[in-house]
Amino acid sequence: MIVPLDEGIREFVHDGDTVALEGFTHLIPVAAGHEIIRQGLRDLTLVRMTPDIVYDQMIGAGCARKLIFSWGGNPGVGSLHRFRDAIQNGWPRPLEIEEHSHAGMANRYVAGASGVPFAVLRGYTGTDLIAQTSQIATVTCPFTGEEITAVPALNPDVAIVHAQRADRSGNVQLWGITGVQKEVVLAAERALVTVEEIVDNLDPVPGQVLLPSRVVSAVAEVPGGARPSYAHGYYARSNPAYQDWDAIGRDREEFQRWLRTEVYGTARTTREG
Amino acid sequence: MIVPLDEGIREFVHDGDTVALEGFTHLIPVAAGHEIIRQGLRDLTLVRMTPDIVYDQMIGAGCARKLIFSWGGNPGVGSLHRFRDAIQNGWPRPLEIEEHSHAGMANRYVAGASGVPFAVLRGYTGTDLIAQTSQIATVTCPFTGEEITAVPALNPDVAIVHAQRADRSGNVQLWGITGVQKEVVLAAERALVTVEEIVDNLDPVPGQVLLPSRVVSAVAEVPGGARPSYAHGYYARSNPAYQDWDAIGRDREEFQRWLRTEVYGTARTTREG
Amino acid sequence: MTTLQYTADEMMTVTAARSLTTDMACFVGIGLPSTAANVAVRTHAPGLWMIYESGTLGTNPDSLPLSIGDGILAETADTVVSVPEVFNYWLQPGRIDVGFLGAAQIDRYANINTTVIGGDYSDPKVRLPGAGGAPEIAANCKEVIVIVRQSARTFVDSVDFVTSVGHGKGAGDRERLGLTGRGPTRVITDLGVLEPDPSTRELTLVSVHPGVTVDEVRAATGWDLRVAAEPETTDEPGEKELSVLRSLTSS
Amino acid sequence: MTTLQYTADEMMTVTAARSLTTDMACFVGIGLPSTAANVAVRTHAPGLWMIYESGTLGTNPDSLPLSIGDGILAETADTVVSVPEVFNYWLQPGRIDVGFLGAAQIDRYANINTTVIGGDYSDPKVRLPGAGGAPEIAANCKEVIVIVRQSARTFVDSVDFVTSVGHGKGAGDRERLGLTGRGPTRVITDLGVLEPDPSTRELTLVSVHPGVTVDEVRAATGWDLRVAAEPETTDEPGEKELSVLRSLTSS
Repeated sequence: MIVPLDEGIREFVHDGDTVALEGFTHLIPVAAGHEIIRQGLRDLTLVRMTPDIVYDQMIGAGCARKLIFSWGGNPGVGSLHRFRDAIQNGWPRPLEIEEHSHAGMANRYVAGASGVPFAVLRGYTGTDLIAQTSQIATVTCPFTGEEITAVPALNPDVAIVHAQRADRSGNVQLWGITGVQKEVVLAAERALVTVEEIVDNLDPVPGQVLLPSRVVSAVAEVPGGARPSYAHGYYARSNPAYQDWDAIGRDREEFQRWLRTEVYGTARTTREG
Repeated sequence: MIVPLDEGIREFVHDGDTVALEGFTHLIPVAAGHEIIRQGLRDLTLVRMTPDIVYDQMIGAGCARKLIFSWGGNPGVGSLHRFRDAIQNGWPRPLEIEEHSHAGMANRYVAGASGVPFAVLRGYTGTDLIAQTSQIATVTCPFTGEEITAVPALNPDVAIVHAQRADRSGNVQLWGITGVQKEVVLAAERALVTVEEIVDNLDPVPGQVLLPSRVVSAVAEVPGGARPSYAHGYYARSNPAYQDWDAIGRDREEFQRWLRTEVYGTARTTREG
Repeated sequence: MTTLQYTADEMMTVTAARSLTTDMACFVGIGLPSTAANVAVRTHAPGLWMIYESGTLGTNPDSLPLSIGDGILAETADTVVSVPEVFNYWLQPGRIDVGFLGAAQIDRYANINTTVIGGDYSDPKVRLPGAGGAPEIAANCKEVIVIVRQSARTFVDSVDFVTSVGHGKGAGDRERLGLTGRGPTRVITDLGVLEPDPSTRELTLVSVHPGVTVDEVRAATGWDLRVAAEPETTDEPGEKELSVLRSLTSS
Repeated sequence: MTTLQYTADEMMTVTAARSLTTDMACFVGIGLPSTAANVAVRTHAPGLWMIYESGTLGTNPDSLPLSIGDGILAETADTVVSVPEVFNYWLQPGRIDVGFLGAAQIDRYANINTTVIGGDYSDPKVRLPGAGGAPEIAANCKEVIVIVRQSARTFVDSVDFVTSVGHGKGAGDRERLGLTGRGPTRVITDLGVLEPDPSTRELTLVSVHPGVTVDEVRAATGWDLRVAAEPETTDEPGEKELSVLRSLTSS
């Protein structure tokens, strides 16, 4: 249940898997993403509402075949250059994309977590998103006759999230902005959670989401595992790291240098920060 | 925003309304139900997942024309005799019923709170409930072709819930078992909340549900307003009161005597207990 | 071996408790199912993960709750979630190993009625509380165990109203209806244990409780009851099981 | 009256802030919208109820957040809900009075593009971040206010990709599409204020900022811009507005 991060990734993430590393600005599982790069995983379908710099890094490192997302950018800074290079130039390999809105993605996870094949929402109508994917459709309400948008359930092979704490049985506790983490864990076949710390008792915290150990495949203790994003109550977001990424991500050479020194050249335990 | 209970009922509940007094065993708005009886409201469509003794009392007092529900009983005791007398003998007036499962009712509130016309679920299939109401149907998943159950949104005219606390702006805080209270308040056109106490600041409590004042029409301070059910952190459930109800509810005369002394004969402020 | 004194209800509850194992997640109905699950947790299944439909996940009450929403359930739970969440995120996707249900009527194919008895729906002889969470528990748990006292009035050839689907009209019906769980796998009564026949899904007596005869069970069944070639005799309640059960029910 | 020095961006932000009133609920996008909403709260609209799409309801940060999910938003919120909840329970049913959006391209009918510019979708000249919450904010808020710097490159006759629907192809389109909100009611730029014509829904210049000419606005618009018969001149930023704005942006 409690495993080192490298073992967790090795056991639960495989080439070709659909993998969702979620985190809505907060608690982004960055260390887990770097371990995926380090292990050289390939042909992943990466899923995330808000792919930011860790997805840029995984795409640039060649892990991804496809990206399912609703907002891909470097928050507060600008574009993701590895993402753009993959889409526009196929470097280092072509990247297929499937694009949604936040409401659409959130409802896809909800349907996935709920064990139903689709969800309905008031969304997408009139937009050009509809023409770009078969994963947006309509259904007619059997009571009112109204036509309404439908999106299919999203059930990743693996969900990876970061949380503040877990206990020794693998119950996981997170708080602050908790995004879609509960939904993605419940929607996925397997779930790997990195945490700031493992404790004896999870004292209740206002606003907490608790993920019972039954729905968690493994927990890895990775202090700082969300850096440069933040962990509410533990450390703040490093805005300079997001700003610095712009120059690194913009240039293939610079990026590869970064990969060598910051990912491939580091052991799991010294990689934070 | 903050009103006496009788004013709140007078302003927000009208003859013929669809009214949902929710509370899943915990925090049942009993005092509000008694005030509805006292004001002689008529032709209500009462909605609740678990109508228990306060609905038995409202039905017996002749407030209801129709009941929409999923489990009608005296928890841990047995049947609701006023409910049965109304269905089987039309006393004091005929009671139309529309019957669901808990999952169906919960999803009807969710759809109502979400502003969509229906919700889908894996439910009802093969049961005889389907034949008894037009409010259960099927839709076909546009992605998988699977046929799945649909239930229509439920949007009461008024939701009434009881909570532990509110602040002076009308923000409401409840915790413990919070049931479908958030959903019914968000699904309803108007929402009236009775609370144990009004405080200056709502200090966060683990597991809390907060209902922002924007979605609350009015708050009434009614200490003990959930008795004989319970308010987590304030008082326990009176199991004897539920047991005693069996004998009172079983007999029309006894029930009318109870109505006279315990409801009509009491002012709002002395009615608890 | 001492001979312990016990009632038929105690035999039933202990037998039901034994159906649960420590690694299971169990959706617990109030009454007999709740008592049995709480006995299991205190004897051979300390890890049993109990869910009540009020939204208490992984609860471990120190006394028997009287309703599915007692405060003690919330206080001792791993987490408390909303009622929509317990049904949509936890029950519906088939995360729960076993659903524990009671019944007012049960039929040959373990279909359950808790709605109306006699007359017709709009003018019944007896109006019961209705469905509650049972239809979806019966549909979506990996398996269902029913606990119910046995009599010819309760065990009827065909229920007056199908509140919760067991095996429908027999083999293949659950699949045809698209029900994801396996449905009732055991019906535990105060007389014995019935299980669906593997090929026809008709309830079959597989075990009788000590001191009960097969004929007594037949007499308490409203149809021509199938009986296994060699029905077992249920093991008597053990000392620990009885003392745990009694400490729970006397409290 | 002293003459205050201010930039065009400050004029734009202050004008946007003035569109909000103290009793509104506002769904706030990051960047210019967030700055404007936070100015409004600190000046004339102390009761403004701000929602960010990360799930922070009724938040009141003491400094400007840099992303829609900063910790300060959670710490100062009335409550923090999940992302599915903020979209399904709060935005979708039309509870939010005004949605505050930015744009990479905007067209004659206030349709917004934040997806791709140039080329086609699969081989674009510029790949932008995409939709985020904008399509449903544009669809479901009671009204939408757009804040965007004006240039002929940004204000195009027809957007390359409709990420978020404004008024479609003109009057009646939102109703035809079943969009519940009124759509964009104001577009506030660094040059002036545009509003949809009540009958055609085409964006019309109704106000120019002090020192800006109508011809300058026309030159910064990629279509033949309609201009109101007598466009107003926007009120200059007041001293308090400017000092609040500057204390926010310098922090």
